[in-house]
Amino acid sequence: MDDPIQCSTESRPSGGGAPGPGQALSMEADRCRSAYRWMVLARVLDDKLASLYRGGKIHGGVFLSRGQEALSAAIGVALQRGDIFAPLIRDTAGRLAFGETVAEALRTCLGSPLGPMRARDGNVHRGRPRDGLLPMISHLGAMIAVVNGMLLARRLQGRPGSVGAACLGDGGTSTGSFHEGINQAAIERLPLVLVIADNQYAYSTPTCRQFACQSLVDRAVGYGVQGHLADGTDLLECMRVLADAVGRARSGQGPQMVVARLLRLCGHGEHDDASYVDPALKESELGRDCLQVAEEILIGRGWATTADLAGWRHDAQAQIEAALAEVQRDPQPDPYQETWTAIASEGLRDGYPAPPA
Amino acid sequence: MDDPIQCSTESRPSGGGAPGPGQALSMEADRCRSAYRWMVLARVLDDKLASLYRGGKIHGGVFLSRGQEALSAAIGVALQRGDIFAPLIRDTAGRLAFGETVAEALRTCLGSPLGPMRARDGNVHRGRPRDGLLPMISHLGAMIAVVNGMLLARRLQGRPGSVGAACLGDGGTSTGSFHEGINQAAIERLPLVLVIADNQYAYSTPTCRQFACQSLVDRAVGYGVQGHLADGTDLLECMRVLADAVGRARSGQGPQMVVARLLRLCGHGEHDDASYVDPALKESELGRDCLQVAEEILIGRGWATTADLAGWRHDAQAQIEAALAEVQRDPQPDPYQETWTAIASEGLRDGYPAPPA
Amino acid sequence: MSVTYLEAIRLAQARVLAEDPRVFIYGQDVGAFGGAFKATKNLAEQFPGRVIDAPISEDAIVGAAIGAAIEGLRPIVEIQFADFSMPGFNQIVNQAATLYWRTGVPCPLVIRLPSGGTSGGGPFHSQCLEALYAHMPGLLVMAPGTVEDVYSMLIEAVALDDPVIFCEHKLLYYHLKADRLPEAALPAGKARIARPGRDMTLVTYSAMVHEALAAAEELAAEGYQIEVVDLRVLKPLDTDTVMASVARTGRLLAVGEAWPWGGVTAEIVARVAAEGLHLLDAPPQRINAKDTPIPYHPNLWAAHRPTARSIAAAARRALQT
Amino acid sequence: MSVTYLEAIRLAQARVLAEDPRVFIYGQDVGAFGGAFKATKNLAEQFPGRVIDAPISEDAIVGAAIGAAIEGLRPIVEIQFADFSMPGFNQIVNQAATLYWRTGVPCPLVIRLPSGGTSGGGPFHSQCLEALYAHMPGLLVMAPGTVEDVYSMLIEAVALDDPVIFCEHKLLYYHLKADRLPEAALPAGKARIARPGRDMTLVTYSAMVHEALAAAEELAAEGYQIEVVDLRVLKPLDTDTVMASVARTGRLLAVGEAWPWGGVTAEIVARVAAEGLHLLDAPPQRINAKDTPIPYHPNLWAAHRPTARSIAAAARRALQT
Ligand SMILES: Cc1ncc(C[n+]2csc(CCOP(=O)(O)OP(=O)(O)O)c2C)c(N)n1
Ligand SMILES: Cc1ncc(C[n+]2csc(CCOP(=O)(O)OP(=O)(O)O)c2C)c(N)n1
Ligand SMILES: [Mg+2]
Ligand SMILES: [Mg+2]
Repeated sequence: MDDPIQCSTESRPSGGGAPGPGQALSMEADRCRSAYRWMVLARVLDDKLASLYRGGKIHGGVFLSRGQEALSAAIGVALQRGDIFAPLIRDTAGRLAFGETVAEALRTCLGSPLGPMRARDGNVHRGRPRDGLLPMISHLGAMIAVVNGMLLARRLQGRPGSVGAACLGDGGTSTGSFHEGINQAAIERLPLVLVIADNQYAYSTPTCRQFACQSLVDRAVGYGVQGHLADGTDLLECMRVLADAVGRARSGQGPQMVVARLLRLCGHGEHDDASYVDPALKESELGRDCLQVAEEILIGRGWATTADLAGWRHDAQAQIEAALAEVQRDPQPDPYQETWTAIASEGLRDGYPAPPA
Repeated sequence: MDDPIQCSTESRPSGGGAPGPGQALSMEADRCRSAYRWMVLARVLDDKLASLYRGGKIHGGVFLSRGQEALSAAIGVALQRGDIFAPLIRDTAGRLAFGETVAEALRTCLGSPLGPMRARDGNVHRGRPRDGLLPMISHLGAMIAVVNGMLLARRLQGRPGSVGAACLGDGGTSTGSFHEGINQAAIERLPLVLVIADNQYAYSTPTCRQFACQSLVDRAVGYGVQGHLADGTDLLECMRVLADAVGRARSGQGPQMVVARLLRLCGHGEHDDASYVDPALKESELGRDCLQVAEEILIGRGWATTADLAGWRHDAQAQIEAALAEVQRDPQPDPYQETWTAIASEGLRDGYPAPPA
Repeated sequence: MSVTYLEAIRLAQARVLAEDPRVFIYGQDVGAFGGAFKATKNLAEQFPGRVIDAPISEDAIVGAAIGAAIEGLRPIVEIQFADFSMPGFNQIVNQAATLYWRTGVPCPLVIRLPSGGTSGGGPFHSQCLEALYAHMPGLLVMAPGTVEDVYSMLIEAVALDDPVIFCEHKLLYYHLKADRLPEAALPAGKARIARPGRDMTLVTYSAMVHEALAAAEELAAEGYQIEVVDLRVLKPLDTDTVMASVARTGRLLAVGEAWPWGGVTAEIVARVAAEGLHLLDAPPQRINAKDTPIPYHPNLWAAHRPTARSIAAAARRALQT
Repeated sequence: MSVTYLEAIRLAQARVLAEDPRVFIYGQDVGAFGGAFKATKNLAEQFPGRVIDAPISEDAIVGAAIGAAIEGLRPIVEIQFADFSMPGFNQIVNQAATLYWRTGVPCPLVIRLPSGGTSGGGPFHSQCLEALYAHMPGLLVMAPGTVEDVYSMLIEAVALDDPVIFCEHKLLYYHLKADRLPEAALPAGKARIARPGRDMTLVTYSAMVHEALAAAEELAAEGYQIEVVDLRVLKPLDTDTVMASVARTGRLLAVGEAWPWGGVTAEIVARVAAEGLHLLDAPPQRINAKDTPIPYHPNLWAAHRPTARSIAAAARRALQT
């Protein structure tokens, strides 16, 4: 979404240093400040999740976005209300920018029955399909065709104009679903933006064991779609490329494939120390922390002061603590309150096993 | 195989006009004559299958190769003994050239228990895995990874040097299996030659509903494999391109993708009148019958006389009639002789249902 | 007028397309060509833009149908042969089947699976995969065995809010005929007594209904009155109707064309044994296809699946215990 | 020394790699990293070139394993979670499972599926898919429930000429321990009496063996002697051992962690009812996971699958009929 304030009051990073008097900021600066604040909110939320995990408060795994906030936020801010977004595991920033609230993220991770997944599904598997925010299933690549179907439906219903973004990792590009999905979008010329975060590893597997092409963007031509490369550590570049890709999709140029190169700056999940990551990569340009890079941009261009940055971070922390305090008062899910049926049609629930006496 | 005589005595087209005295033929001419004879044998065999089908002698479907003999034969003659071949539905010519006998083709189609599939599987689902000739399953794209695994095994076993060819149609390229298979081969740098017969239709579906790229060969770069285009109606070009691709694979240059453009000159199966085929395509260069084109080449270059052609066709007919006469004496499969188990391990066959009393 | 099973499928689709603007059809060759079996013949012409040819991408076909369902449409997916639903299996069982439970958003879509053996079909064009789908939570599984049912159940399937696996039987496509289409229909989820009897209950579905009826006829000549229950819907199973029948007859033979291990017949026998043991005068029995892939040659194929003859033989044995 | 279930898997693989040059391992992150669960830790180092990292391509992973098996190798495929075998399902059930029957060429390969729920695993990291595989002809399905069995059965699986679906249970990985590895083992295909008793037979497998044993213990305090049968192998099913047990006890409760419709429990009850009706003093019963996806939150997860407590409650009800 262009403006975080519009997307959701609950999730809006509140307060923050306004530009000083007489210092009218360009639209670009505004957008960048806004995107950066989503990044900070995501980073602080991720840090909180990591600490909750270490404290044994989260069941199962925790998967963080560290190093991918610039790319992810850029997607979120490039989309508009009414668009469709199918994030993947490292899209905390994009989710928030698209309209997910901190509370729903926390509720899902903590297994609250008041979260969107009602404690039935957890961690990154969260969303609100009716609001265009798709809750990923784990099987990589599987969300792309679902976005296609939503876009196709809108075309059939005579409601064009929206764009669907789907995210994938370098590893996810090896799935048959990726191929079938992007090809389907190309055939139907759907306004799909497929964003591939090439973060050099799929769990422990380096990209050389995942593909043999020079760059994943070389795949675009084989589908007849437009391809775009971005430096995933550079917020401004991510924003420019994503805005361009989303704009092209919206204006009827068909599917767009964006490949951003970056490095995962954390383990695959919080259980993983990522000791397999090549130190040379960490030292390289790819290993830059996109949050720091964004701060340098903001400061360097005079779009924010260090006080602004500190204030925003403080705001993010306050927002997350407030949400956490609220969420921690949520009830636990009660198995006796569950309907224990996966079928919507009332009369058609299978009678076996009979409900416990 | 380079020389039909080597590949299998049974399937060798017998007799045929040798070059006249003093008329030493070049190696190219020899190869072309040989490939052409496989084409004729395939065409005549297909015609026989069609007539058996119309006569109600064949159960289920019959799928013909008409229009694809040049490409298919070119694959068969480019491979060597000990190579691997995973043909698809329109590879009668390549199968024969690779070493399948007319009798095994007929036995499979007629459901003889003496055929390689023992009446359990039929029509194009035939082969001898141990001899490198894979019996396709119907699910398109599924054979590619199997060829990869065979090549990988040979590498692990220290038996390099062989090439594996897998065939696919334009429609088959839309499967996830195609993508996973070619990508896997690229990662492992296997000597795979993937041959795509872009015959403009998948059943009734034109290629514009199957992909949106200019040419399927544009996919090669996205996998980091070498791509080759061929005019599938031109035997000499097919032979040149296939020999080149197979040679590159064999010499360690990794997977090769060959895309040949042509037109299916028959229905999807013999039940289909193909009335949906665009007449303009039939009139175009793509609509040329590769068998006629090959004949023009042979005659035009003085590599064969019309008497040679007639003789070869006659020989093919004789060979097929002889095989058919033999096969028609085969017993019918007897359900009481069947073991009715899909499990090889003797002691581990499931006891239910108990064998009929 | 006489309507075939296949024609009934086509007419049901024409009707839902006409009556419900949310419906569209997606599948390989379903458009101008009218489908491999002609189940969508002329529909693309009659309903422009709503009968869409798909690439050979079963995973993406089902995925897109799910997306369309989320947006409020009612997709009907035609898989060319049930066997080719395997590459789309993941989307069906992990995405479509879990959506409502995970999110509360229903996923109304119908996946038509041309199922079952035909002579010469072979291992990959003959499968009956209903048990795979029924095992996974979140799906409804239908397997109509009559012209009337295939028509009314398909219409009903489209109206339901859940993903429905709709197993049509290819063997019935051209040969099974009815005089007219039904006006009223049994409610979904209700089994049907296809033939009343009092000596034994044959429980079955789809094409096997006709084999079972023929077996019952054969046994009638021997003085046995065999009741035949047509399940119609495999998930949920109408255990009540089965149990009531067994209560009348005291004997059960479950008949399925699918493979034995964990198939419909296992589920039926297990439920009857658990809830109706006291009703049984003899051990409940099952007859299924043999536990191998489906053979190509007609001789083998005919021996692989149950037939009127083998059903009658099994019933005879069970009647004598 | 004490060995965990997971360590036993690693040691079994180390042993077959050492003893059989035909063996290699293929799967995501199995190489230097040692696998998501560390079941292949150090193996890549010990057996250079024979423990191969795969791309996220389950269809091609299984496909390549089949090709390697044709060439005479003995691949072990590690699927990262059983749930992710669905994108490879087609190759497993249509290519691997049919090869021997179609061509006479065996397809010896082992597909390791880390199965079963763990608290917090959720719908896509917890599935028990054994019934799907057992339904399809041409596969052997193993589900060891002890450290000893997981070791000896994995070694045996590699030696067999058929494709084996090897369902390991994640809940047992770290917590289940044994003093030593077995020297001898029950033959494949034989069930095991895990606890003798005379009042009722609990038939189960994998992690549920331990829940069943705990339930039996609980009921022992109430004076019941419960026999627990550990199936070990799900296809083929060792019906003889089950039947002999039911002959002794007269009562059957089949327990499974998978979904109910067409699961192992249905198959067990159906077979016992068909072949051993006269042995039963009470209706045979089943207890399974609930028919929904597997929930994320521990409270819901614990209520979704059978536990010692719910098994004991079900057994108690059945004992009183
Ligand atoms: C089809 C499938 N196979 C395996 C997995 C297990 N898995 C989860 S995340 C992951 C690695 C993903 O790597 P990548 O796509 O590069 O995303 P990243 O984690 O780097 O963001 C794997 C193998 C899965 N989720 N889906
Ligand atoms: C996965 C899968 N889906 C559907 C089918 C049904 N089918 C068999 S052949 C065919 C068309 C194939 O077209 P193409 O790949 O272009 O090969 P061609 O017939 O043109 O040689 C289809 C859809 C199949 N075999 N496999
Ligand atoms: Mg990655
Ligand atoms: Mg084609």
